[in-house]
Parts: sequence; structure tokens; C-alpha cells
Amino acid sequence: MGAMNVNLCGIELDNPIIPASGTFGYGYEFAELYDINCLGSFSFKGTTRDPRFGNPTPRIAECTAGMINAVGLQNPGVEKVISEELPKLKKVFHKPVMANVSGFSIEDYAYTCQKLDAQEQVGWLEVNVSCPNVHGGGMSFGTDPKAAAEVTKAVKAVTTKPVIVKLSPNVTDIVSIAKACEDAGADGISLINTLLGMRIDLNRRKPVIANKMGGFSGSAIFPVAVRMVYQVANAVNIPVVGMGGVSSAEDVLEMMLAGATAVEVGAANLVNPYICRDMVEDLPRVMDKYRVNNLNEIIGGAK
Amino acid sequence: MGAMNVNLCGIELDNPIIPASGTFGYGYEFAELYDINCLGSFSFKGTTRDPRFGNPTPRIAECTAGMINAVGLQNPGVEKVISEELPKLKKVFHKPVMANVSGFSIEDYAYTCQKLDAQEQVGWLEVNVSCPNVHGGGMSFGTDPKAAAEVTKAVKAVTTKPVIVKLSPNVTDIVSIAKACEDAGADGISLINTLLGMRIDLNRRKPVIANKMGGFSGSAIFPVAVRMVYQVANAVNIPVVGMGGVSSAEDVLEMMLAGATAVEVGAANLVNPYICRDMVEDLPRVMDKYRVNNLNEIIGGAK
Amino acid sequence: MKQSIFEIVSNQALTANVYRMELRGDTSAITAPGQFVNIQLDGMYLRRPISVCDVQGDILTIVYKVVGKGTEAMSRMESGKLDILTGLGNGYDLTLAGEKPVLLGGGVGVPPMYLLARKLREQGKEVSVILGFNTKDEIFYEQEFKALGCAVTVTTVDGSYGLKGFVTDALKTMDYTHFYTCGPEPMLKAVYRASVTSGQMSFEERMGCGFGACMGCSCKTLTGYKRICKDGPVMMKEEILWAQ
Amino acid sequence: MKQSIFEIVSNQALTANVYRMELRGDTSAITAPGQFVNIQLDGMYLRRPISVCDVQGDILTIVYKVVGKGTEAMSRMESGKLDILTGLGNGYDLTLAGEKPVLLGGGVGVPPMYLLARKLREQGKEVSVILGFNTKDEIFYEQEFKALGCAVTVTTVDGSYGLKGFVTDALKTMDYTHFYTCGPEPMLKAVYRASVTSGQMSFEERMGCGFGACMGCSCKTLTGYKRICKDGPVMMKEEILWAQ
Repeated sequence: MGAMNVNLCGIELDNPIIPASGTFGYGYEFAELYDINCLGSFSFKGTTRDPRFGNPTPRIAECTAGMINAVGLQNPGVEKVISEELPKLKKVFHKPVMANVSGFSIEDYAYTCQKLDAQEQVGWLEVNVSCPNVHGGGMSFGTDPKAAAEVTKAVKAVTTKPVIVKLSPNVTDIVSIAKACEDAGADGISLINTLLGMRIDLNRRKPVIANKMGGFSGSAIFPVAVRMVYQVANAVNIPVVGMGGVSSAEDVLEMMLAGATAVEVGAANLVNPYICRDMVEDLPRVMDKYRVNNLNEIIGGAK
Repeated sequence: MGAMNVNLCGIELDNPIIPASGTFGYGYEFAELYDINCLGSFSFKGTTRDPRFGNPTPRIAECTAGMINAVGLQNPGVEKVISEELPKLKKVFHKPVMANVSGFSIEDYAYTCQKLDAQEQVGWLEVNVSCPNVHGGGMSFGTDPKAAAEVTKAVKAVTTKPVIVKLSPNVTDIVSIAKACEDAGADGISLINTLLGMRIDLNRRKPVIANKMGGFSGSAIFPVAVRMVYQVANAVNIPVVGMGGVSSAEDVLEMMLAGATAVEVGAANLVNPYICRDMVEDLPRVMDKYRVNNLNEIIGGAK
Repeated sequence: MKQSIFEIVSNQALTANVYRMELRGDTSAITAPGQFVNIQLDGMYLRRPISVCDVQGDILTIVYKVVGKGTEAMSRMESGKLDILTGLGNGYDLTLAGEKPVLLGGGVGVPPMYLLARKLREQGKEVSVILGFNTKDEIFYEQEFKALGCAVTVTTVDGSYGLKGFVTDALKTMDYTHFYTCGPEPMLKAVYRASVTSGQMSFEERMGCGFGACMGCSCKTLTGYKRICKDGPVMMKEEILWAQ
Repeated sequence: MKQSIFEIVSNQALTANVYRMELRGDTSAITAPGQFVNIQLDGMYLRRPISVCDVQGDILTIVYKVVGKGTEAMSRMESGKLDILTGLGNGYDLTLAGEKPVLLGGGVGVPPMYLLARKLREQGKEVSVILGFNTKDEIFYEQEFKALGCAVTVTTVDGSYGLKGFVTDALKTMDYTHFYTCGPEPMLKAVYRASVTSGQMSFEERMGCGFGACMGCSCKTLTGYKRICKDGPVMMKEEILWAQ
């Protein structure tokens, strides 16, 4: 059996498979189903400075080979995450976890990251810059290289743990944004977040989702994700975490060939709650099939 | 049976269904299969000033619910299109056809459009601004509002026929580009062109496509298309032609509710060559099902 | 929660667009009436949540209405296997029933009342059931509830059968110790207002996962934010906070 | 070209990864050996192009190699219906065969040679067939060609069966009036160089539509740009322009 361990920003992972933020809660719903310590790690529910209920419902729409969600960062806020969620998580998951952070101002990000940086369970800070910048006119931090760099700098200033910036794919030039984050000190880049999508209910003649638009994810977006991971991995010198429509061990290999050091799995968890465990178990077979002895050898292997 | 006719930039269509450029050739392959005069119109193969072979093969990759193509605008050049293709087309299609034009410089666009403007078969000029701007550093004309506006102005200056600018979805702010084209005199906007995507062959450990990346189309991209059509239709005062993953009469209704006056069908033609005819025949049933008496009433109906 | 493969035993129409499907498989995760299952269908990305109508041994019965592509595809199935997540949701609490519980089901909210009624009857309760429909042609399961020994009242909005009006019109005339209900939100609101005892109400919402991971179906209650799929679908009357 | 529904009659393995499927349906659009069909498969977006191995009445025979998800799914089919586009491609021109044509098939390039050989034999031609494989275990259809009355030579790269070497090693020793070939590009190039007569070669390329609409499979020839799916897959030796 080939070697599946990879090193993500200085932390060793038994395997590159990481459930993505927002599709795995704080882990314990899944821990009821299987021992989640078989995973490389997982990225917990996007956490903000203050508690948030999120958007009105309906928040979900079905699509061909995917779904749209407009949950709107529902979470209990960083204090409660630290006082209530992390202790519960500690009982079921014994590896470094990825802390996913969102904010609506530079200060938000810095405040939340500083709090989470003090938690020994946290291995990495995954900074989601896809949220609207309330001080910057509502445009997402992730659509402007300067804003993305500012968030990165502010977070790096208050943390000692590796900072992975999670980028939005809804941009003209993903490479310029990734490079700006690298130059600002990011230790890694994760992408892609969801594509902005919309569905309309033909009966009601209204958007399916109360928020009208939402984040489109699922196997349908995989080719866009592979493309952006390839572009970014070939432009930066820090590790890239690939995600977007990954739903099989074959997809994991494809993402790594595109340049991903680790791979996050999102929407697929919602359809098959066992899929990440299944992918971990299936990975050796697929590695043999494609003559991969060591996953590290294929990272960025497709030229 | 409800009214299916719509008016696109002053030209009446019997129905809103239009095979998209690059998936219908110059019509006569399909004319061997059915009478293509049942269609609203169709947009013929992207035409450039000079003949082009296009990209090396492989040019095609399979994806979940879609495909990637990197044909690279293969076409015989505008002179031959006018001298050879249009006369052949005239025999099988008796309605105004949409002339799809691409270019690598402002002059290219103007030259090609002027030639096609003189053809009485041509009803509309659909100007594809997704190609790289060779004088502008290779970035696509369609990713910069100024460049898109310049192309629009240059084309409008040499044509009397309605000019529909076809936009690329691979941008941060589709609305600013659509508005720039409207301000520059565009008579309509069509979108979305393909999403930039990539697949990797696990056996060869190389991109499936010789050109590495290509245009991702098919049902998978429908939610992104509906979202952008909705955004643009709510921002401009000229007709919008919706496309991107449309594969059923229901999809046509959804696109029109999002704001499309007419709907183009692309990749689906390659999987089922009869699909546009089938959609035209199925549309009355679907209109009844959703209580639509006149298609014009639902354009932009989803608020 | 359990993921397992069920085999379709039967699938027949009860009305023009309501079907009953019997499935054979591992039903061990289904622990209470009012729970639901989440069914994977070819060509659909998300699973389809359907309430449990009955469970007997290894036979799961669901009664579903054709509302979209997914349920339409289901209605055409004659045999085959389905990948199903079972044991989802909290379900109804039977311990609060008292001696004379009343069950109110509206349209597609009727099915979950069946297993509940059967369990309450097995406990020897005096069970009244009110089934609300728009019109005669939509009625199903009246005989099945009677066969359980329940006192059944059917209401139709157009008066084409039974009592003319809404389930609440029947409820007003009754004497009961606790109520259980499931149906469209306007009906739930009416029952909420008309009921004179405590009770339990089952809610519907578009779901992502159906097991509490995605926060797709959250709602606000007087006892905090709840996930309809995991903390619900059943809520106590006293905790409900109606959305404006 | 015709789109129609075929029913799977049989589907069996000929080697470890080569299968033969027989289908019943409307074969009227298939007009020449060397044409292909384009098959729609559940869960696959694009159709899968497969060369025609034989047609007899309403029975279409295809022999395909498992190379990816699509063909793997096909290999598991025991029955059912398939949506197929038939009559695609130009096919081989039999009028150029002369009295002693030679047919060279390499690996998965063997199947289209079968219908061609049968047609040529029906015209009373003296048909030689050279079948090239890597090794003994990969060999299929040797007996079928013999049963047509062809002079069959099998070559294996490792010499585990028949003549050790490539199809061209067998070709050099032969006397023929015209050649027909199908196989991997390196083999086609070798045949191109080794052949002493005119001939016809069938090419492969990733296709979008398979009927000439998308320009996905274009190639350059001495007689201009051609679409392998529509103007090919068969080309005359004299028009071929090898890509660098």
C-alpha cells in the first residue's frame, strides 16, 4: 500500500482527505456514524465574531449534479464555539482540526482568529474571504487582491498557526488574488469556495432560495475547481488545498495532480454521510490502479 | 396553445429557442435530421476574419453533467463563410440567422461584422468578446468593461443590424461589463459563454485536452447561467439572450423567468441532435403545465 | 441514523398524485412515529425526505405526494433497490399523549399520523383522528385509521365529503388531552390557535442533508435555533416562534 | 444518421477487458463497414463512439475495450435498452479493394475489420487478415475471421502466439492489391510506411458529437481540414498528413 500521508503547512496528515467547512458541522453528527479520526483532518463550521442565525429559509436548492445553499454562516459565535463546541469535538476527534473563520470587517477576522489561535486543538486557521466586506461596500474581500491581502496580514499578525486563505472562484483573475495572499504571508491557499448560482421555482415564479442567490457546489463544479487549483498551484509557492465537487478517491488524485497538497470534500458529505470514510478506504485501491506509490509524488504532477 | 413568439431586438421569432454557436455548425448537418425552420433562429459557427484550424486535439473532455471543449474557433474565415456556407444555409433555413463573430483585435471584429452585415440572411450579429485580446496582453475582451465597450462601439459603427454582445462568465462583475456594452450601443446581451474548466487524465497524468483548459458547458453550468442572466437582465434595458446548460423546455421557462427574451441551447445539441426540435414541440405542454399563456408575460417574471 | 439499501415491495397510487410505497430493509434505526427517511434517487443530487407512514418488522411504508422530478420518478418505480437514510428526526413523544389524544393530519401531513395512531392504540389510548383535505378526490387512509379503532373525522374545504371546512372546525367540538399534528404551515398555525391543550407539531422545510450537518433547514424557536431535520421535525407547541 | 433505441441481446467478455455486445434495433442507417455508432450511457454526458463489428438484419454487434467509466458501465450491462446514434462516419470504400485486399487490425482496431472482411468475401475477394496484439491473452476473433474464409495471420509483440512482432512484419511478406487498416496511431504510421499499395486507414480521436457539428475531432490532411467523425474516420493513405 502506497504512502497516503502528506504535510500541510508543517502539520503531517495521515491522508489528504478533509471534510470541508459547513458540511461537517463540528464533527460529532458524523462521529455517531464512524470514527472520524480516520480523516486527515476536517474544517469546522464557519465561525464569526458574533453569533449568527444566518439567512431566512428556504436556504437550499437542488441542481443537476449539485446544490445551492444560502445558509449565511449560521454559527454560535467564537466564544460559544470555544466554550461549547471544541470541548465536545475533543472527545471524538484527536487530531489537529482546521478552524474556518469568516468576518465582515478586518477587525472581525483578527478578533476571531486570535481567539481560535489560542486553542490547542486548532491546527490551521482557514480564513474564508468570500464574505461581503461591510466596510468596503459589500463586495467580497475575496474579489479584490488588496482586500484579501489586508485580511491575510491582519490575521497573520495575531496568530502563530498556519493561515490558509480560502478563495472565492467568482473572480476574473484567481491567480492575482492568490499571489496577493501569498505576498501578505498566507501559509496556504484553499479553493474553490462555491460558485454563485441561482434556481427559479417554475410554480411560484420566484427564486427557490429566500436569499435569491447562493453558493453552488457538488460534482458539477469539479472542472472549474481543477482548473483554478491548477492555475494557483502553478503560480504560488505555498501549499494549495483543493476542493470543489470532489466525490471520489479518483477525484482526490485528479486534484492532487492539478497541484493540491490536500483535498477538501464538501457537498458530497450531505448526500452520503460516509463518503469521506469511504474515500479514505478506497484511496489505496485507486493509488494502485494508477501506479501511485506515494501521494506526495503526484502533487502538481500534471504539467 | 399559448403564444411562443418573442421579439428579439426588433425581429420576431416564432419561438425563443436558438441553437448556440459552435454546436450547430452552419445548420445543414442538422437540416439532414429535421426541418430546422421550426427553430426561432440559430447562431452559426463562430466566424473570424481569417481562416482558423483552431487548437490541436484532443479538444474535448467529458465531465459530470457537461463537457469541456477547446476547439479554438475553427472556421473557414468570413470570406468563405459568405461565399460557401451562407448559400448552402439559405437552401435549408429561411429565417434570419444569428451571425456569431470573434476576433483578436478591434479591427478584426469591425472587419468581420461589416462583411456579415451586408448579408441579407443575417438577422443579428452576435459578438463573442471571450477571445483573448492580442493587442491587450491576451486578456479576454470580455473580462474588461472598457475593452468590451470598445468592441461594441467599433462593431456598431459598421453595422445596421442589431448587435448582441456575448459575454464570458469568467468575471468578477458581469453586470459592469453588460452595462458597459449597453452604454456603448449594444442592442442586446447574450450570456453565458462557457466557464473555464480543466480535467486531468489519471493514466497519462496530463490534462485531457491538448490546450490544457477549455470551455465547460452542459447542464452542470445552468445555475451559474440563471444567476448571471438574472443579474444582467435586472441591470440593463436591452434584451438578454440566456444560455448555459439549457436542456429542456422547463429550462427555457426558467431562463425566461430569470430575464431572458430568447434562449440559446448549446452542448445539449451534441448529445441529442434532435433536442432543439423536441424542445420546440414540448414547450406548449410545459407552458400549459405552468399556466403560461404568453411567453412574453414571464420574461423577467422572477423577482 | 442508518444508511442501508431497501427493496421496493410495492408502489401504488392512493389518489391522483399520492402514492404508497412499501420497502423491505433494515428498519432498526426507526425509533419513533414522526421520523422521516431520506431517499437517494438516480439523477437527483440531494436525497428526498419522506415521512414514515408505518413500520412493521422489515417493511417500511411511506406515503408521498408527487411534487417534483424526484417524487415523480419515485411514482414510476415498480421494483428495484433504493439507498435510504433511516431514523432521521426526533419524532413524536408518546408519553405526553394523555388518555384521549387527538391527531390532526392535513393532506400529505396525514401519513405520519398513521404509525403514531397505531402506537397510541397499542397503548390502549382513546385516539381521535381528524383528516383534512381540499376535496373528496384527495382523501386517503380514512379506512386504515378506522381499522385501528380510531374515531375518524374527515374534513374537506369544499364540503364534498365529511365535515365542510378545516381540521380546526372539527377540533373545536372535541374533548382531548393532547394534540399531534402535521400538515401545511397555514393549518399548523390554525391548530396552534385553536388548540386548548399542549401538543406537538411537525414542520417541513427544504433540507440539504437531513441529518443536521448543513444548517439548511434551521428555524428560530423560543428555546433557540433548531434544525428541523435533526432537532425536529416535531416541536412542542410551547416553543414555536412563527416566522413573520 | 439515425437515433433509435436498441435492446441488449447479449454482452460477453472476449478477453480480460474486451467485450462483445449484440443489440437489436433499427440498423438501416449503417451503410458501410468502418462506420461507428454513438451510445448514450446513464451518468455519462457525452455519448461513447464504438466501431461497428457486424450487422446482420436487425442485430448490431459491437466489440469494445473497457478504457474508462463509460465502457466499464457497458461491460456490466446484462440487458436493457440503449439510445444509439447509428450510421456515423464514412466507412471503408470496398470498390478499391482489388482482387487480393489485406486487412490489418491492431487490438481494438480489429472489430471493424470483421464486417469489412465479410462484405469483401461476399464479393468473392481473396481476403488476407493480419491481427496484431501485444500478447496471447489479448487475442480475439481469430476463428471468426477464419470462418469467413480469410487467410488469417496473428502477430504478437511478445511472440507468445503466432508471428512474433508487428502487423507490418507480416505485411512485408504479402502480395496484395489494397490495404484496409484500423488500430493505434503508431501502428497506422508503421502500416503507412510499410505498405506498397494504396489503402484506407481508420483514425481515432476524442469526439464531442460524433456527427460533425462541434469540430471537436478535426485533423489536417493533404486535402484540407477534416472531421474524423464525419469526413472520416476512414482516410485514404494518400491524403494523410501526420501530426508532429
